[in-house]
Amino acid sequence: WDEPIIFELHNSGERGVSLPKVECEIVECVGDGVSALPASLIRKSAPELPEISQNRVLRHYLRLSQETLGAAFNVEIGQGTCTMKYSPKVNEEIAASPKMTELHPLQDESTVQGLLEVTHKLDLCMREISGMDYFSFQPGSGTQSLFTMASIVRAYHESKGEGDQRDEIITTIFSHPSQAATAAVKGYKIITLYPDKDGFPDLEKLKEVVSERTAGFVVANPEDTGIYNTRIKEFTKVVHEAGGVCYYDQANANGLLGITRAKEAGFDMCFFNLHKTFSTPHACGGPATGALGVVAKLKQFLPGPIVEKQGNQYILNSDLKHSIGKVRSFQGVPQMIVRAYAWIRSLGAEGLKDVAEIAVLNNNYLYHHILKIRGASAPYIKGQRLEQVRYSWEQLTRETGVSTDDISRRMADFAHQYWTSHHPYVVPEPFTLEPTESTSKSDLDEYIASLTHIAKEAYENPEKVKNAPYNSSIHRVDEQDYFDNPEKWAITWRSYLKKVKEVEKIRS
Amino acid sequence: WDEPIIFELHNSGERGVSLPKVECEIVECVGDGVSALPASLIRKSAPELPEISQNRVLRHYLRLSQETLGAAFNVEIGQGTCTMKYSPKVNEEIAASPKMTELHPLQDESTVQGLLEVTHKLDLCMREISGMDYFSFQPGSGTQSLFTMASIVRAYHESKGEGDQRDEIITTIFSHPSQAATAAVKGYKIITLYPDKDGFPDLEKLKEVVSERTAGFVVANPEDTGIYNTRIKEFTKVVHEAGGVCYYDQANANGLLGITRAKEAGFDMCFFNLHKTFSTPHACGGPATGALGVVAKLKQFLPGPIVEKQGNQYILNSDLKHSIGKVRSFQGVPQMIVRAYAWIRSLGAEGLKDVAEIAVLNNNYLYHHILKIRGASAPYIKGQRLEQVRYSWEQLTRETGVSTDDISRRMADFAHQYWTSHHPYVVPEPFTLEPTESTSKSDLDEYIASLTHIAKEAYENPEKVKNAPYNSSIHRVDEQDYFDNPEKWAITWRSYLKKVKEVEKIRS
Amino acid sequence: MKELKKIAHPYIPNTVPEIKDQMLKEIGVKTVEELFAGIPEELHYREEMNISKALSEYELRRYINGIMSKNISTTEYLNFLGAGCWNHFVPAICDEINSRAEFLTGYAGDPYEDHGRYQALFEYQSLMAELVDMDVVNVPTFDWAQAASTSIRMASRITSRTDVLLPKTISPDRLKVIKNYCSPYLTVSLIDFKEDSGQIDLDDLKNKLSSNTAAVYFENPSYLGFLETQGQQISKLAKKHGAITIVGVDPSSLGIVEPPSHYGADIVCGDLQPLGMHMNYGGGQSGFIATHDDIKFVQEYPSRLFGIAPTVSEGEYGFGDVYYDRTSFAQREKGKESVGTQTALWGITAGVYLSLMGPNGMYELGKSIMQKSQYAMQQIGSIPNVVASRFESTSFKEFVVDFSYTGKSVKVINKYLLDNGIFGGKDLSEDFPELQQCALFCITEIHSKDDIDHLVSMIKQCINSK
Amino acid sequence: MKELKKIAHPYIPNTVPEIKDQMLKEIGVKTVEELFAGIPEELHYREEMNISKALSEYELRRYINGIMSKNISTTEYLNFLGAGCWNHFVPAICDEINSRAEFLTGYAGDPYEDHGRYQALFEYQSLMAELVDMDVVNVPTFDWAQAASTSIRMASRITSRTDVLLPKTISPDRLKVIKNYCSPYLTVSLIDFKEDSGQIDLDDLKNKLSSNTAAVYFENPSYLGFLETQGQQISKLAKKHGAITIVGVDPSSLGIVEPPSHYGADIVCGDLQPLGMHMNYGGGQSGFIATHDDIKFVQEYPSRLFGIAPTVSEGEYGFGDVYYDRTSFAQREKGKESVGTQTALWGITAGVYLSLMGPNGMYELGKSIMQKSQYAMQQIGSIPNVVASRFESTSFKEFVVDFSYTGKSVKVINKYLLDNGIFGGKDLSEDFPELQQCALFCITEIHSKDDIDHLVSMIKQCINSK
Repeated sequence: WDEPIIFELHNSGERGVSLPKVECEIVECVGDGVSALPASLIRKSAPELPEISQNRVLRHYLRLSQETLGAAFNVEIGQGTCTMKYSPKVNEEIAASPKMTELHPLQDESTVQGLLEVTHKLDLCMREISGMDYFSFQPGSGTQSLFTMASIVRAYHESKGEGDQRDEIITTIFSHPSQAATAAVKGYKIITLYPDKDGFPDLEKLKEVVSERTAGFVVANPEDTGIYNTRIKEFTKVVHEAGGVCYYDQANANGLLGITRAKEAGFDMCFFNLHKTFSTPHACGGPATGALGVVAKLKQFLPGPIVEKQGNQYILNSDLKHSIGKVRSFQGVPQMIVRAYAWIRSLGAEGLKDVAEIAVLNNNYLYHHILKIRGASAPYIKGQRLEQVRYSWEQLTRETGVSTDDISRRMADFAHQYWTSHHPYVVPEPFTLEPTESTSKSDLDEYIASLTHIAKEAYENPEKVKNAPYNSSIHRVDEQDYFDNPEKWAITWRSYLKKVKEVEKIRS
Repeated sequence: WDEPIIFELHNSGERGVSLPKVECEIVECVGDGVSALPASLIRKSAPELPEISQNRVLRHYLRLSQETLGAAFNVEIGQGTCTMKYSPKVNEEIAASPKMTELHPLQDESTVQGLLEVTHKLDLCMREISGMDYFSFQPGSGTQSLFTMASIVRAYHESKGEGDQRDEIITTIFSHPSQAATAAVKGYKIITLYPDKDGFPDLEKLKEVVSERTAGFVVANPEDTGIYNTRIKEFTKVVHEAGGVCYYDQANANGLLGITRAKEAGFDMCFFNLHKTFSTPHACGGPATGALGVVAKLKQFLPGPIVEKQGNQYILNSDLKHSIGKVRSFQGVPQMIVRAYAWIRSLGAEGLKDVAEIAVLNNNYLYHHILKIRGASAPYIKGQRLEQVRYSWEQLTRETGVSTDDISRRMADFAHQYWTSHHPYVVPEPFTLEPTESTSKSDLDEYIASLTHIAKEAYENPEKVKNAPYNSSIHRVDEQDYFDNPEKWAITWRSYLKKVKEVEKIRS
Repeated sequence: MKELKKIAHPYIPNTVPEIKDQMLKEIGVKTVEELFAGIPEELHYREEMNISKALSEYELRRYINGIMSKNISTTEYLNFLGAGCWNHFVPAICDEINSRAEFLTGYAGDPYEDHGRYQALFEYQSLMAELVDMDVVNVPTFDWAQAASTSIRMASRITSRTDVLLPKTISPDRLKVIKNYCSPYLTVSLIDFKEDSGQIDLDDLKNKLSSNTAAVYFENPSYLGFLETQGQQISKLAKKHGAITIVGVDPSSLGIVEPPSHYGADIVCGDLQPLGMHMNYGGGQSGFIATHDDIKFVQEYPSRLFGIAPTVSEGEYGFGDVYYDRTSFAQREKGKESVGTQTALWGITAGVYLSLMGPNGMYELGKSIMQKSQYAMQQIGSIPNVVASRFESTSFKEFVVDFSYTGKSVKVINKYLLDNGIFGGKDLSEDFPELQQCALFCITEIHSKDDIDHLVSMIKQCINSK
Repeated sequence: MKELKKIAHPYIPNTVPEIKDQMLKEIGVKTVEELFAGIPEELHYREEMNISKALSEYELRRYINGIMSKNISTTEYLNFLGAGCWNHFVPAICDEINSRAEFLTGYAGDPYEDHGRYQALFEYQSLMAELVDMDVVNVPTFDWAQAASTSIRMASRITSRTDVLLPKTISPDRLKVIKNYCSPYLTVSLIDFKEDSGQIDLDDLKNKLSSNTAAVYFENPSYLGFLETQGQQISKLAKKHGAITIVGVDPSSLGIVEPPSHYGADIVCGDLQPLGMHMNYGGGQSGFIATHDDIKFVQEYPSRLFGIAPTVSEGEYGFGDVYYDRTSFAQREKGKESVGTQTALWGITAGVYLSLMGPNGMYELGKSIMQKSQYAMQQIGSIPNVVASRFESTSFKEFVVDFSYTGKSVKVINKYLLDNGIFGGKDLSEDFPELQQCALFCITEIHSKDDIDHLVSMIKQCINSK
């Protein structure tokens, strides 16, 4: 499609949808309503929204949808760390019921017993999976979960009178950037551990940095490299001995279900992304839910309310003595709770373990084959990867000049997602692949074939790769500074009309 | 997408969906169930269906969906006679409710009062629109409606003892082929009237052919040329005087709503396609509904049951003395009744008239502009077109060698539907365009621009048009006799594997 | 801010007055009225139709949902009705695919615009072909009744004969459709069944077969639920008389039951509704027809048949209409019967269903239905004075329960069940005089043991109540 | 036919034993267990998780729908609750688009794979920008509370100050989020309101403003429903002290009410939920932030901001991240706050909503809400001893009803309403000690006159009952 910007579809007088009428009797009683407003607050000029008929609006967005390569459409391996798995349609159907969508968050508890029951049941499942004692589903994402945990760390130390003294949080470079960022928002100084030569976080370095200033230690395990820190229990022990709280970013939990748990590794808190490990759809980037679990001693610090069972009734318990308050309005994103619970129930304990095992098997199969591609490597220890791997094209770039960004654009031609990694590129020319349990062997083979083909191209005809894409919805974006020059960036259409068109006019 | 045939996705052992379990207690009671079958009836070899995981099945069909150019995605003008209009999403939402989808057709009447009420209310609306006295919604399409009407014609004459004597039905060449075909199925000899030089059915010819053998006269008006037979009342009068029944194919009713009615034109029966004029979605070709209306004297001939109101209750009335029996199982396709009623209520009497007026305005605007394209013409009378026009590329083909089929393939490159017409091509190199009320002026201009562009190409570079398509999902189908040679046609994958692959093997 | 100008209806963009005027001007016409000049004044409808004012989207939804909420659906009540429309499990993917805007609003585009539609329907034909083990399957027709009717007319054309034999146990609904479709030129006669077993009476069949018999049609399982075990004999008898054997089949049985092609059927037909279609008060029906790849048969299909062919690009497939010249689209009254909009979306959906199920799913489905329905028969049959099943033959999915010894009519029992949230079996008393106070119960894979036990206990309660 | 072999789980293709074995073999590993060798034995969980056996799709649907059916939704009861989550009309197109598999399962693809997602979000930004009449809008954050929190931190970074002033009438829920997000380094103080009007007490504001005030934040309409008319004065006062003015706004008001940028707001934030999102028990919330196109502001956004640029093909547009180096993705703890999955799908949906509504729809929406809520206030206020609204100021959509003179508590009244199928207004007694026995009622465009009249008569009944 060569679909215009929505504003270009404007036809004065057209209308996309009609609204319920206002009965004549009401108009007779109160008049036009608008003139009741204070004159200074009456809007003088209408917002310049486009006027478009319903059919055309629908056509526009349907076409844009087709230009979006959702996980349902491709062999979704390339967005490593994101755990792109199959989001079952039956769960969508269940979540689309008015019994879910048409609930107001302040309805009397007696009228939402079904939803509260599902929430509580999901809590019980999460406890089994993690070993934690209580869960809150209020956080709206992994990042917000990390922020919530940092908040709890602070509240915890404050409750012990050590709030000011403990002002450092330790993390690792191969953990998600949000770990560091959210702790910093909470006022913490960040200490980042770099890996040893095998890619493991360095226990000796940890011992060097812990002190009476240590508030907490946050880490993913496995990290974004897919390497599981075998000495994790020693890490948590060292931190605990220094008086710190250990909290666990379980964004990378897909290879661990039923295999190993946060509790036994010594963590005080952990969270899971329901939209990763528990299959709720990614929705172009939310809404989503982080399931945040804590050990018993931290329950009173949770954001409230939490759902509990009291006799045969489910209640919202807001009576949490040290609660950090709230991190998201109302009860978070409950429709994801329903989806995640449905997913768990469609697998059972055995199925969950299958998830972990197959995810790890798929990843190791992929790893095995990617390493055979000329120019590709996986830095750090050989093997020992769980559910994902951060690879490098360092050699290929050196030998051909083709970068990981070039390959990313070329992969679009093959209708594959391909993600490099978070900045900074600690691994040079990185790419991060995570096949979940949802991909079949044929899917993996297809993805491997595409990468192999492109690597071959890079050696034989590097320009071909560098000038990609060829088959995408659009051609290559003009290489200028449209995104970093304040004079030229345009974050809205109105801004574009003002700036860019103005510039063009002057030029021509 | 270059999506394989579904059988090629087979991986032995995979499975797309699981079924409800059979409880142990049941198994204990009855065993495996299968061995209760007579041995001769137990299937010996499993059907060779593919085994595919759910994610992959979904991906397959989602991709195929994207390779289908539905009316929601293009400026849907090119499938003339089909009245491709906007099917409002809210109607889909209403029809998808379990209160519709999960009803069994034999439920007690008391438990389907809502649906029966909607059916009756739609009947009342249809009566207003047509002037007829009773409606049945049993037929599953326009064609089945025509068949039903032919059946009623026969039953009617039989009831008067003239069943054998009256064995001819008269129709016109610009009416839909189904008119002739269904009457023939009902055993009638078909007499086809050809138009006069202006494209009107010829009243004199009609007078020549009516006789005591005339059972009925069936016609569309306007016909597929978009020309309205101004003397229609004289036609029906002539037929009535000969003792025949006049029935009206209102597939082309979109320009007539609130403008003129079947009753006043002298018809005894008519039908509307709910999937054309009344906006229910075409669904790749059904399920659909024909709304069949009759004058009072024909009520007893309708297929039963019909819905009637009795006091405050809605009932299914099967007590129709001369009923032809049934034409479709149960009550037809009730979910289309709900959609059509919703559509009517979203427009009201005034909106329905707007539909007709704008559909005709749009068509005349298009007509005006198409006639300006070099090589295009609209045979027969100048002007006087209602909601569609059958055009001709006769001149263009003569001057450039480019045929209407070539243009059809080239239009695919511009993501436009383009339909020629039913065979036989009475109009040479025909194409039939019908913009409904759903297209905006900009949409019309876009379609006109595409056709203008291609006509220009035909004169400047005819090979370009002849070798189209270039941007379609697939390339041009190999020009052989795969579809007409019994040795080579393959109507199923198994047949393809046997035949075509065998042939290829021999050849190579 | 100034008052609103008149705005267009959301569904009709060009009701914008300025655009309307502009268009009229461009085509040189003064008013829209002028465009209707071809309609004689006496035919102009000058009254206002008695149809209420337009409702906005929200009002519409609330209004119609309000009416529809008076219905009680089978998700609310326990349903044991079948009789041609069955309460099966519908995978969510089926709904996802058939509600995709592309398929929902597609129609009759060419292979280049609608490649996906062609492929999906070709795949449906191919999947169904495996299930019935035959090489040709059509793009679906309206329903089983139509499929049977057309099969019969195909047989009549092939044999140039006009008599057809049908079993007396056929669905009355279906029979009505067939009779009307066959009249006036085909003669339909019914074959007796054996009282104890319901099986076709072969003696009666022999008596009725003649040199003018175009086809023998029977069903497996029959409308009354039992399996016809004499398929082979019937088809042999038919063949002996030069008649064609047509078998109507419930495809949900074909994971475990032999397909009719294995016992001599020349034409197989039936309903796709069990394969992924919601019941929709009967709106989910969809008919299929299958034959061998024999030109004598293929040329008699009125339906569209999609075929596969290579494209000019190596390894790529395209699709098209096989032998289009048969059809009424091409030939009008000279074509084979007629073709038009039928139920293509249900064909696509059935393809999705079969792809999800695979051979193992279809096997499990059949097995589960057998187990659950046998259990139900056993339990219902153990209620004093209730006979289940009325026939000695093995049943699949449906079976006849005879209440005539209970002293209570089916009507009374069903009313009692209804009051207790159960849709009881279809009352056969009216349609089958020989089956007074019998009801046809349907058990599928969706019924749990609890559901069945609940039904049984309610029947007991009813019978024991006075 | 032989018995079934073990089959794979539909969601996990490679549970097929043969394939599993083949893969293990290919990578040279004997068992899957070996792949977990990196996990120390003591950490291996050897117990069985207490999670029930897998349910099939049909069982799952029936089981969970069974539990969820215990909920009573606002389509069943009449709802007058608002308080931050509002019962508006959701056009069917909004659901159609946000449930499209492409958008539903899209995530973080690049501009070439996900062109449509980028364009849809860029268009959302652009449409929202018109509504607030500002040039920069972010990809949505979690909710209004988060948007306000981030706006405040942006202001703090811009001004290098740490005090913020909030109105005492702020939503308690929102306040909790803001307080936690601002602690420990930002100081939050509340400004008094005038008892009769609810308006901000300008004297108190003046007293509290200082050279360390980073921002003054207020809401329009306020949490308690009335409009703040002193916007211009407040922003002037803030500016005088070098503080930034932040205004939280309900976008459903902006068709008729001046956008905050017109009375001096530097940052505007609020919730998108009214623009096409179902309430979802609070799961439909989505926060937006808007500013002028001033690099001082733009560089402080933590969010992604999509920009437009030409492609190498004439006339074609592409999209990308503006000033990506701000973000925590690029900078970790050095970035601006943090970014991650938030509520992008609701941003796309709000874009669809605004495209459907256009300026006239937004005007009508505002007008209709004003008319209906004024009517409701009039009718409720005419009940003896009931005061509506508690405040003298003009309200939009929500208003405070004071029951304290009726002798009945809000709790009792709401219980009565609940028993009669009505969700009454939010009880303010606990959160606002100065508003004992007051409740916040919400009226939107979906309420008909009948709905309102029914509410009024039920309140009357309750009050008259003993």
